[in-house]
Amino acid sequence: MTAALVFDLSLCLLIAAVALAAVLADDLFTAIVLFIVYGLLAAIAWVRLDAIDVALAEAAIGAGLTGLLLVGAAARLGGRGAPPAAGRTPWRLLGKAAPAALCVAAAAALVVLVLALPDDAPGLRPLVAETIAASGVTNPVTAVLLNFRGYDTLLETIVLAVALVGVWSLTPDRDWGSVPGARQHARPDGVLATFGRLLPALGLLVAAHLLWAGADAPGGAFQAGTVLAAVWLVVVMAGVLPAPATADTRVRLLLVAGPAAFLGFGAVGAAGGVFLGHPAGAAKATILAIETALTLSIAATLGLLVLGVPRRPA
Amino acid sequence: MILDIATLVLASAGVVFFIAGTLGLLRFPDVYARLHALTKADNLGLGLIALGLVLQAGNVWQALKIVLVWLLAIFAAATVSQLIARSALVQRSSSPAARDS
Amino acid sequence: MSPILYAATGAVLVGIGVFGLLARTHLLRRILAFNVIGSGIFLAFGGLGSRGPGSGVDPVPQAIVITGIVVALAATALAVTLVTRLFEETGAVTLPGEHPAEGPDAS
Amino acid sequence: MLPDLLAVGVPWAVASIVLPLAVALAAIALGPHARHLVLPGALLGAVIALAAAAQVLAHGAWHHAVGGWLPPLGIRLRLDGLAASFLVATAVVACGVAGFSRRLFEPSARRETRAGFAFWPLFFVMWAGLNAVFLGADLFNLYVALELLTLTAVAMVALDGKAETLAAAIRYLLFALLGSLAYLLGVALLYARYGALDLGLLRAAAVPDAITLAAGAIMTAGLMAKTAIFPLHGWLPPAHAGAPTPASAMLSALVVKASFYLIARLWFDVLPAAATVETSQLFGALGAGAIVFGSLLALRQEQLKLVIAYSTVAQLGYLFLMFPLTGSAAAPQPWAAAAWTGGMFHALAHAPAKAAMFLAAGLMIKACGDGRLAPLAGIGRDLPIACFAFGLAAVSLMGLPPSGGFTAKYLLLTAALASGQWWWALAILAGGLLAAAYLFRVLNRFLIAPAEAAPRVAVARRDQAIALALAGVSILLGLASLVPYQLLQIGRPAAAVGGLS
Repeated sequence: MTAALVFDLSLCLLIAAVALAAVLADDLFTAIVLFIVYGLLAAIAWVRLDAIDVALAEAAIGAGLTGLLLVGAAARLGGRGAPPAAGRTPWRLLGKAAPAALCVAAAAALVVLVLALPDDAPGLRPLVAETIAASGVTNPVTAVLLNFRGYDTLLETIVLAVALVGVWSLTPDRDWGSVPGARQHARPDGVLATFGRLLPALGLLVAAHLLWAGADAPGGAFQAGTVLAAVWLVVVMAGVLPAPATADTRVRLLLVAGPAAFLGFGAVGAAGGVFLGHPAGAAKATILAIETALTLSIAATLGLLVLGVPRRPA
Repeated sequence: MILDIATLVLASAGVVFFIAGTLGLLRFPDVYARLHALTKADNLGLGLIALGLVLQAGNVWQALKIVLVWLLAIFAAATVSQLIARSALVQRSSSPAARDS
Repeated sequence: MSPILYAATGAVLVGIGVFGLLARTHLLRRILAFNVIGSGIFLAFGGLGSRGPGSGVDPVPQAIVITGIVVALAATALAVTLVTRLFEETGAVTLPGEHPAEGPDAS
Repeated sequence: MLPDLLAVGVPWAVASIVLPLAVALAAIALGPHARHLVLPGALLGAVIALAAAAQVLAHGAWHHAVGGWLPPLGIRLRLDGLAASFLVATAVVACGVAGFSRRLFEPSARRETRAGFAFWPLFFVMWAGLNAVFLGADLFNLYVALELLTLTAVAMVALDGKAETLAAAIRYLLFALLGSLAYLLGVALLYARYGALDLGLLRAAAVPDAITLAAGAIMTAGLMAKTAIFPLHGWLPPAHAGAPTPASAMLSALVVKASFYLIARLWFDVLPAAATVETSQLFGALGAGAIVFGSLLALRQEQLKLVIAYSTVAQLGYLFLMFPLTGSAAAPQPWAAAAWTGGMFHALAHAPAKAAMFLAAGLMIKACGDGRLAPLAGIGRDLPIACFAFGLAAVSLMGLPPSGGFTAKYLLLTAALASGQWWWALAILAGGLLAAAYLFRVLNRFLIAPAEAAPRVAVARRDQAIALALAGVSILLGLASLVPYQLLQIGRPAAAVGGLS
């Protein structure tokens, strides 16, 4: 057994154990914290699989933003979901034994299926390597996301936008048009406010770097957008910037700018004969232009998704 | 080779600090003592690991990035621990039965 | 060997998540379980995509997983908002007709 | 000029996805001003769908490699007769719903309202998502398109913001997400096995080994949960009945068909070799179970919209009868194509009929201020047009001539008798009788004289006329079934003739 294999094996066991603990934990808040830990461990697994782009996305979105959403919701629910006061009754144990047996069997069957697959994957790695020169970028993941399978990414940005519409549609009618998120109590001269004033410069730098680097190295619009969203959330929480009113036209335009640019680009291509076709020789420019617009919209959408339903007067 | 050994020593020392900090988190009686253990140990631990990694950096940019990550982490940790301490203080003063044990 | 290990872990995570979905009735816990299932499928996808000799990973599963992570976040955001609104309107954290298995405190 | 516009180079299929997305984005950005875009957008969408169908009739099936990248690297769109007919059915229902909803979600006093803002982006993205499902030929792209439908549909169910609809929306979301994840797991397994996501490439490569069968089974189970086929139908009635009326129409008429469409594509286009007589009979059994249980439950409902929602559960059952009725290569049967066409025809004819029924029901409930059946007594006098629309739609759902429902059930019945599978013929006939029972129970209530004259809120004639027009389309589909019949045959999968496996 090599050291690498020992590490992989321990990591896999740890991931499964933390996931199980997150599912079984009695206390809701504990469960969510365990879930975030689980997401970070999964990000390490992606690093081990040499998928740095995915590791970034998993850590920032899968663990970070998803965890933030769950923590926020748990806080709104107050103490609901506290640990059980009563002991375990036989009925409840039986009620859980049956699904447990079912899931163990299903997981075992899946593992057998996975292990039964032939050792060399018939994947698209060689084909992507062959074609990447024509894609305009050298990071294969960006080439797939923005060029080869750009149609997926277009629909994905629409998924994000429509999720925000769905979240906003759940606003109580009296609060429509108001400002999302909880009232912040940061003191203007406090540590958090200082942090909120210092972070944007650094955050913008990191996001711009991720966006630019995404053409040739791990990174890209989604990772950069998530960093921007996180920075913006800290700034709002620190009270440096107010949360925007959901009816603000500038906010609305920012939300649709990225998907609209992508869609418009696709439509222009369709008029020329190829839906979402990049112009020969200029693919890098079009990819970076679309990614820049997408980054801004993704950041706005993710940030507002976390802030949730508008509840405060504008 | 010497660099590798230095990295190994620094990173191991960092891990020791992390373990100490985590033990403090689990064992210490109240929020403030836990925070004390956590921030002191973890910041130093992270610093040692970052230092060890800087030695392995291929060029100045990579080294700078590692230092930047370290600075951001310290910065965030300081802010968050201040917030936790404050909210613990607020909770204690509002409810005489300390809830943070 | 390692990629297959991670793929198998993904399969196990799917099982764990499905258990959480079946055994837990608190809606936030179910949403959490969904995310465990989802990331298990992603890990299986990625692990299976990096099988075989040669260096580097198949970028297509990677791109697909990134898309999947974002879609999962969108669904989670909507789900979490629905659950908090249900709680605000009714005080319930489970679906009507389902007994909270979390004990009387969470009823 | 017309032949030019129908030329193969004009990407009508692409337009059918781009246009609704563009309108949806504009609706987010413009807020209350977007209402001027709604009707032109919907009508343009209908023109595009008709042009796409005409293009298929004139030039045959059309494929488009998005971004210029051929599979396996890129994603392909496929416009064949089946896709084109679903595009048209979607456009017809969507136009009706858009016209119906325009005044419903009008901003009050030029101020944006919550539902008025949210409905139109959800509606147009749902339309685009449906078209993307019908045109998609890439398994993962279809996953993203399905999630577009899930999110818009769930948000629409909860649009009223009432506690019951919130619970119904959450139940729906749980089923739909679990279904999507199961589908995605199957996609991952198929990619790991074959290294491709394109339906055509997979079909060429697929062999019936354990992993392929498992992937197919997991995907089918997930899609069945989203289609609400018996016994996974529990989420549908509260969601479809609790949703605002236009949303009920879109969900019951179209959204559940999208996941059925993928089940059919999966088995007929991708994995016919993996199907066995047992799986086909199992599908048929689920379908027959849906017909019987859905109808019996519809018969027992006291809420009008719940009757219609349970009727959807029952009508979805017919779609699954097409799997056993196409037979198999081992036991070929001459009427296999009739079974496939009949199943698809049923999905198409059910769409406008069910939409008409929900819209008419919504108007009656609005007029009467009560969703229960009892207070609706005698509503036929107050809303004659809506009642007539309901009745016409009922004719199609019962499968009476000359409706589209009749054509569909006739084709299925012929296939059942020709292949000697009389038990499915029994299910079809029983379903027709049961549908007559639960629908006449409702219609009878509409037409009896009320004990005392109940106060009614006035509803616009135009809205009743929209319901009537949609019901008329479902009848027309039976009177003029030749063109849709021909359209369906273009690019028809070989398995629809030769049988599964």
